[in-house]
Amino acid sequence: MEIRLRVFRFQPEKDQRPRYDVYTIETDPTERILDLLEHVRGDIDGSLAFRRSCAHGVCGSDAMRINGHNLLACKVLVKDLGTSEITVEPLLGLRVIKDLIVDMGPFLEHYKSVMPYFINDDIPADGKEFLQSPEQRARFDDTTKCIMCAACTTSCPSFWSNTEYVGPAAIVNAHRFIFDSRDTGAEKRLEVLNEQFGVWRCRTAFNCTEACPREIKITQAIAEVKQVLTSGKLE
Amino acid sequence: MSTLKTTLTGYTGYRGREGHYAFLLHRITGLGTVLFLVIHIIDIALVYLSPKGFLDVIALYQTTLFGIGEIALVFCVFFHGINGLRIAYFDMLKPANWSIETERKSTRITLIATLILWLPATFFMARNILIHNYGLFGG
Amino acid sequence: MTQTHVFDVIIVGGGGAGLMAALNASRTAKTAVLSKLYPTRSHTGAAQGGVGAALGNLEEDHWEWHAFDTVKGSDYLGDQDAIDFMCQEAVQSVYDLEHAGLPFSRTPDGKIAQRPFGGHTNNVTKKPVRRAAYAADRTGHMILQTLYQQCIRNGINFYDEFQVLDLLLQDGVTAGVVAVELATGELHVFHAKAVVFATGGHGRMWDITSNAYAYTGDGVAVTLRRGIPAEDMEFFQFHPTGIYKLGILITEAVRGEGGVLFNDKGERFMERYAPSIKDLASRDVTSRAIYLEVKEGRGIQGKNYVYLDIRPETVNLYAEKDGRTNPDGSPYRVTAEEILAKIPDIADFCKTYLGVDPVKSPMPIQPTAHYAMGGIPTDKYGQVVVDAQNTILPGLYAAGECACVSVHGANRLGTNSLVDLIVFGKHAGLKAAEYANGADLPVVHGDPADFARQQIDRLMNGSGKEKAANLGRELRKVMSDDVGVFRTEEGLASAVEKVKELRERFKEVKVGDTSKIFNTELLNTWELGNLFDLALVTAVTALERKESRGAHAREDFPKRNDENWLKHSLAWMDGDQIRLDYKPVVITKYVPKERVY
Amino acid sequence: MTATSEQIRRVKVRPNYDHIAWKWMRYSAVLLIPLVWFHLILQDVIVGVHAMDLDYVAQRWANIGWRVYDALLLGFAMAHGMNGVRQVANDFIKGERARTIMSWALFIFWLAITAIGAAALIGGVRQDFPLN
Repeated sequence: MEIRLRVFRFQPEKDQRPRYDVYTIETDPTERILDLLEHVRGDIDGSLAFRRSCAHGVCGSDAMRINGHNLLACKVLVKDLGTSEITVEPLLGLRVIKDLIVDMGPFLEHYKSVMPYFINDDIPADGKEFLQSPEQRARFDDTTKCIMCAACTTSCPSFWSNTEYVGPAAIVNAHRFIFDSRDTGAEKRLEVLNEQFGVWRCRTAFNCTEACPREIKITQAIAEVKQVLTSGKLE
Repeated sequence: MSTLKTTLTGYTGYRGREGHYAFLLHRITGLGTVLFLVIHIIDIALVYLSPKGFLDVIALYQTTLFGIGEIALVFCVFFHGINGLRIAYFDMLKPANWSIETERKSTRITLIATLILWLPATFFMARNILIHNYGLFGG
Repeated sequence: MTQTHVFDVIIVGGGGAGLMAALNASRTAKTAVLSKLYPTRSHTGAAQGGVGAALGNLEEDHWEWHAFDTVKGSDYLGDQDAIDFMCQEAVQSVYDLEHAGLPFSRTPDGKIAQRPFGGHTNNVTKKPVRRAAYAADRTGHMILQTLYQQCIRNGINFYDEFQVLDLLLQDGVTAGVVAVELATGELHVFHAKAVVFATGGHGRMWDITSNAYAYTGDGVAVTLRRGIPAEDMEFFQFHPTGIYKLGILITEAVRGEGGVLFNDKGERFMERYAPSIKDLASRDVTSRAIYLEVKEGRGIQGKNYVYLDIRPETVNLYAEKDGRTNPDGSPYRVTAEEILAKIPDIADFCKTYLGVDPVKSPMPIQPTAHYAMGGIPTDKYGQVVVDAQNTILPGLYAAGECACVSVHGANRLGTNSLVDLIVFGKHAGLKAAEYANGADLPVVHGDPADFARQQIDRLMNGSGKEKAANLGRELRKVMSDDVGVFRTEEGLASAVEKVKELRERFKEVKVGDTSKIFNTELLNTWELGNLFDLALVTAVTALERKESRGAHAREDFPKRNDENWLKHSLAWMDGDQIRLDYKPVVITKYVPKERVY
Repeated sequence: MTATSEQIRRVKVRPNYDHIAWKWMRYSAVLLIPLVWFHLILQDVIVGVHAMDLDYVAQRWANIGWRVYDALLLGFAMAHGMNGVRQVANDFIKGERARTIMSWALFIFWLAITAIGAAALIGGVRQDFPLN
């Protein structure tokens, strides 16, 4: 089938303002959007810049806006979009460096602010594993899946209007540790998330959950953090 | 202000699902309601501060244009209330029930419930306008 | 302008091995990690099934059994001292990861859960043993995340999106690296006493591959250009179960959980190739079996794929036939829900890319290029050795897939890639820091960025007669056709010539994008150059090795030949010329014998 | 470090203004929904704006119950609404200082409007005005 691929272009060394380039491409409906971009860069215009690595949805490099919503370019096939008009734009809310590449700096700073690492230096005396029941392990399974692609945070209306908001991805990564029965740092993380740019900025628009390529129930995770802050109880 | 541009691009251009539009509508209906509320407090206060002014305002409210505004206000209040309950229910009481399916479904139910309340109200308010402003229905 | 930085230890690569090295080196030395991707996007994150370690959480197991399985899996080409070291250290390393927060799946009594995996056996009964510690089917993701998280906790210096182009050596001693910052296009010189390469594999030279776009063998190519040999490059693993056409990996754990391979006639053909262990035979054996089925016209609908079936009715039927039992002795039975809980990501891949629900219909699969057994030669502490006498190059280390210790020999066992990177990543980091703390910073004579700049200039100023994308396609085709699962003298000889010709034509390539900021075309073209170099070494070493061993299967020499070929190959690159040498395999207690599964 | 037993872990976090505001929005809503809806249905739909005059207001406020009802409306609706405005404004205003100024401005505005409303509720319809 023939598709029209409209790509957001911004070359900082040449362009004053962004433009859209249109490529007409003959392709298979089962091709990934990433394949189309690779084709453009390899065979049509080498200057098109975008990130990608694993090409099957586990590394999180190629999150972008495809036909208006956040997706991984490697996880969406042409036929999934149901149209031959495809528009590809960079993530919203982060500074565009070049074409589809955005500055991930603020995103990573928010991630780091919630202490996204295991805290418990009290290693079991026998040197073996901390014991954890399958139920306790299941409690935070969903939020361990995050690949930090930023699709959630950059789909969030609260983040668009104020990038000081810690954002869904950071809360997801805090959730992963707050609910880990082995971890001892929950209070410190909750302290951060209880601030004015913490969980209370979540307006439950659900864009994050809809955008997550790993199908993490993000809004639910945020609500669970709110619940802990309200009740003071970690189940 | 580039974040303002980003925000408006996102609000209007991002292809979210039900939750995105529920968020926008919640905001718009909330701001609409609070705007009317401020005006309403002042106009009612006129009964004490300036009863003459009160009568002028009431006359203004009775025009068709304000009548339509009133119908919109009723929509705002119903939607904002029901949607607020929906959010509070999941957000405070049952986070575990909050999946993509329940989000989409609950938003649709919210809209339907709003319409169920609003449409009959609209009927009566429109009828009032037609009776009093246009002399219909034997007014 | 070239910026200059000084560190004790530089880690090149932010995957599992690199981060493990960084965590351990940074305890005593000033350490920085250079990564061409954000570290969490490294390919370690794509590893699915598990990390092998004889914890014995579900049944009797011993590290010696793990070591024997690895030796046998390697087709006796693995160095046995290093294998013993790895399998022994694996146990503590897995506990270390758990203490760092890794969310392993759990047994009912709260211990780390373990599952069976190809080639891992109880050495007494010869039955599969539950040795692979796992976190659902995203063990690599969890390892990568956990290590990155701990690096953040420890405040390690990261230079994200820096591509290392060159290694600095001064008078035979490591002096640092030169890298380009992708965001600015500027060159940076990193002076360091010790450098650890952890740059991963090079599977992007094949058409059907499970490897990330980033897997272009940068570390091996950079060191080759600096006169360091590459070891055992003819051995490249083809994983039997990649998604048809896309190559995306379907973990061996699917077969560990009871999945069965079928040909077009509905036969469980692995019964013929590995009568006792069947579908859980090691990867080279299984890949060749699929290839042969397809070759003999028994691919599905005559095409070049077979079915992998994990539908519960199939699993239960064959589990009953095999008499498979649970640890408590009850018969092994599964439900669709249990399967989906154990392989959620695989189910997602199948639905996304194939439109197939794996618990309802079988998955079309074909062998996919997967793992480089060969790479930069090192000893068991990650120290790079540069000749057949194992002479150490001071200050240079390598770990993970880019290194060849060699523990995988001619064929890597499933789960051992993760074992490799946690064990040798750790020890390379420790050794590098130890060395750096006792060494002086070498003074580099001349312009250190000179060679890196030359490489860039050549790509920017070519004639433009050739297009890089076309050459890449031709390379992948010739490698897939002639240097794949099965190899012949004729095919390999023509592949060598073809790759040489492509390398010549590559000199005519010109990068069209003249910008400095995120010039991804320049980066991709440079990476392609690395693949050409490694492809040549692979084809030449494969042509020379006249036997079949592990992943290297010659149709014209179908038998293993221990008399002449029980040795590692070493290849040096000098322009178009590849110089070869060989070094003996370390054999301690496991005497080579025929490999039967 | 066996953690297999299902004990409930408790956490203590300092109270935060935005958390209190978040709870306020929800608790006040529970009260506001019946109050506002009934008020709206009664005044806008059943009675209608065309039946509205000073007499009507005077009659209504002659009943102390209605005055209490309207006082509750005034107090809760305005506070709920003003906090809503603050949250929306917070989304757009950059910098701690600007946000502080905005919060104070809204607070003063809220006080002023509430005071005006309260004055009318207490004072009632001015009787010195010639009704006819």
